Amino acid sequence: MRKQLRLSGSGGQGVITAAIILAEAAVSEGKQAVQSQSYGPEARGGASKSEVIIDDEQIFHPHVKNPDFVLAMTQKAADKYFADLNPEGVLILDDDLVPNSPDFKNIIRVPITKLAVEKVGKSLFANIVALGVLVKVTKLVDFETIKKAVSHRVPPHTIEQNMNALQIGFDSVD
Amino acid sequence: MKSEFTLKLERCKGCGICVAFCPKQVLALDKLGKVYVANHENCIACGQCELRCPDYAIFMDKVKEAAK
Amino acid sequence: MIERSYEKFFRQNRLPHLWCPGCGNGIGMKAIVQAIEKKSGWTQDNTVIVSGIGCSSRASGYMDFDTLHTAHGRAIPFATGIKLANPELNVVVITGDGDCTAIGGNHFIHGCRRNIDLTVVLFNNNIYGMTGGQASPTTPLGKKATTAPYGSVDRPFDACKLAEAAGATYVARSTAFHVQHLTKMIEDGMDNKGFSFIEALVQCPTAYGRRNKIGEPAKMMAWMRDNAVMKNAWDKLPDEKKLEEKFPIGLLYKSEAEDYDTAYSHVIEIAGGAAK
Amino acid sequence: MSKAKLMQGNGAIAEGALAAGVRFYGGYPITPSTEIAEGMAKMLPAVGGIFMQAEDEIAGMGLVLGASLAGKKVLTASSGPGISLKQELIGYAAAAEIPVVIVNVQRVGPSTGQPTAPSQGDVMQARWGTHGDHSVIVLSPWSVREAYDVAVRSVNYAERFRTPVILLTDEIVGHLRENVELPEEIEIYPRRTPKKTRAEGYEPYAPDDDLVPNVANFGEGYHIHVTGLIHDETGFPVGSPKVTEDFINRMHEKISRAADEIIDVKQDFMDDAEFAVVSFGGTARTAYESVKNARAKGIKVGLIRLVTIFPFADKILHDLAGKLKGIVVAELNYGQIVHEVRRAVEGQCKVNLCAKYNMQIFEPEEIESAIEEIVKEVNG
Repeated sequence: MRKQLRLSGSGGQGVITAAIILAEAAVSEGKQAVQSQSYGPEARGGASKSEVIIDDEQIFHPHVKNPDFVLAMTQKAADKYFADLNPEGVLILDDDLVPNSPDFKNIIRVPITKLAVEKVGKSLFANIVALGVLVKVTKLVDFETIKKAVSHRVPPHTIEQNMNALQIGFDSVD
Repeated sequence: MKSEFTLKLERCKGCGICVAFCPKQVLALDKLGKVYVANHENCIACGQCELRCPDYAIFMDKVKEAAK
Repeated sequence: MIERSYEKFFRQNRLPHLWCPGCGNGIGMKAIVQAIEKKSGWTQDNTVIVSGIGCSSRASGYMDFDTLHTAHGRAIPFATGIKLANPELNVVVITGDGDCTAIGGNHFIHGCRRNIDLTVVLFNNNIYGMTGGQASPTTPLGKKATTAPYGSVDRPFDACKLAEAAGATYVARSTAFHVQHLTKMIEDGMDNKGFSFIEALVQCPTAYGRRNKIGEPAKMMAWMRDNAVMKNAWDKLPDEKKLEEKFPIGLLYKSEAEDYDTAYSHVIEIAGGAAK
Repeated sequence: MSKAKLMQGNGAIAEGALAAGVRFYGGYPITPSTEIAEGMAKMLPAVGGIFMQAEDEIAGMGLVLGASLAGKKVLTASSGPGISLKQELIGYAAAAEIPVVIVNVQRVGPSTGQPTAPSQGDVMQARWGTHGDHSVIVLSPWSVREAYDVAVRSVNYAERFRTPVILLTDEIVGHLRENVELPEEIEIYPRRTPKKTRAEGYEPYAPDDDLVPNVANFGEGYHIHVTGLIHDETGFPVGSPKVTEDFINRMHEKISRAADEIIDVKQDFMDDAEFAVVSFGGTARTAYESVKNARAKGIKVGLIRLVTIFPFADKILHDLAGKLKGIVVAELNYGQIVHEVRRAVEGQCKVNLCAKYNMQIFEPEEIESAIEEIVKEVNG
């Protein structure tokens, strides 16, 4: 059942946190997961990429080869990372931040950041909205599991907003 | 005598500090460069020699006249 | 003769020490053990002597305590580790001008900044003695060294000002001539719970005095006698009289601040590790 | 619900060190090792331990060596540029026989290099980084769980052999998060203690039967002297050819004598192997996939994975090479361990290097190609 995901954007959008939470959720359901990341020469700003592999079996090579799902939160990330997508995979794009869709069969456009700003109140929640989208699209973990994983990670006083963000993301796609 | 000297000559390196700071020229260096008490009768038991000896080679104890 | 009580603080089988005839380090080392002797609660079992590398730092080997002869410039980090790992220990650092203000300069200022409860005694002889007389950060302008054969053009540090500016809570200076005063300065530094810095000017007749034609060890000490001005008198001295080679000795600076051990004990408390 | 949790390699190292009894950390932050310092800063005071952020890498080493002498089990961590600075006092720890664990989360060098990119370019530095003929133990984990185990072992070895131990990991493992289930109990090697009193003529550097001295902690009344100068059993410096030679011999022999125990080499698919990949650390994960893929193509290849890098597994590799036609050494550098492998193999079989040093980790196909290449070269 090996599934490979790549979450990409620019530093500060929270794609690494989102990937960690997704991996944590998978682990809590008894699955195997590895999460790795890369960024520019410094730890802040610049391009940001995080990968998650989820499997029933032990995972050795930790990097994603042909991802089944790519989330791109910037145009640059979308252009760079759709190329090695599994042809049957899905490319999820932030509707506003990625104006030009790459030439790929299965694209889902969601106004992730806009939803975070308008419905949750801050762009800060874009990564959690994105996580809601990913859970719905990938069907890799249960929605209840991801809720728990998010609430373990975020500051207690923001749990409500984060749950809201998750739900908005989850409901934004069919 | 107001004082009694103890010299640990194996420690003395003959630097001359005790000789130089003795206000009464009591001490001197011998031919081998070690300290010796040259004019004991002049000693006023001030202890400057012991105080500044960097090699802990010279010790001056005050002697009560009555003890003589 | 009555055996001097401070002699028990020396490793007798290692004396006489290796310092040159007339070297001031021996005077400084005796001042330290005499200060320790006066401190109630300081014993040979609960006091650690830490030194760096250089002539000054050979002192640790002669002193009958747990002693640590570290690497060049690194005495303060080692001492800090010891103090934090076991705050019950009294930790004395013996360092030299090259050790403390050149290669160990960064550790020195950060030790001051953190106000670690150490007593740091700097034997300042203005030169790298052990290696034959290279210039140090305290070599005065114009003085000669093997690496400054035409006279040093590097502006020297005032280690006491450096310590004060960096946050040390006790800063004092004395000289090898002023033995009792030096002992008192060290003793008072040991009383301070925090970073205490005592600069002891010591003569290096071999590598500094001779090259700079200052003459015999006693002459170098006479120079200390003639140029050192007690702090109280120094403060009253008009600027035009603070001339040439004159310098203040005594307690130069003191302040109150929480020492690092105490500060970190609050961290342990907050983190819930106090009972452990 | 599973008992496993997602944990990062660097975090597992901090957890393992803590579990093994480390109660003092001194260090300077540097990518990609910083999470270890951050973990220790949080966890140590909670168990009454001490974390100090040093003014520089050298001070970080000085702090932990001082604390170790005062009786604490200690850890420091860094990466390339910082490890270079620490070398001075790594040598001090070897000479003065002070237990200390130094973690190196390798990144691309030389110099500032590529701070966030993985590399395994510090292998020979780990062995010979400081000056002189020093002793050292170097261990390298391939997974987050193994990072925990190796951290425990490193602390135990440091204490047991009174030597610096370098936990040589890489950005791959250090930053990787995966599911781990930590053991409930671990074995802990306690600080060695003097077997004689002062009155009985205790000498801090007199070796025990295993050639390791039982150096007293400071503050226990032994009045020991510790120095980085070559010293005799009393701990005091001696300028004698014999003492110097004996000391250097003992420093090496205390480890080489226990080498069989320290050396940990994992073998996969080796029973009928004609070829093997030798690898370590994060690269071995990829090599494992490559070997599996090559096996699926009918190549009889196995994986030899070095958990202990130094002391080097000379004998194991020598014996295995006798049964093999070729070895591919896969390492994320310009070629370092390959020289050790060739030395150990002594020409019994072909040894090829599969190197990479462009910031990217290996892809399984790359090591597979190297396997196919050596098969072709040998079998024609």
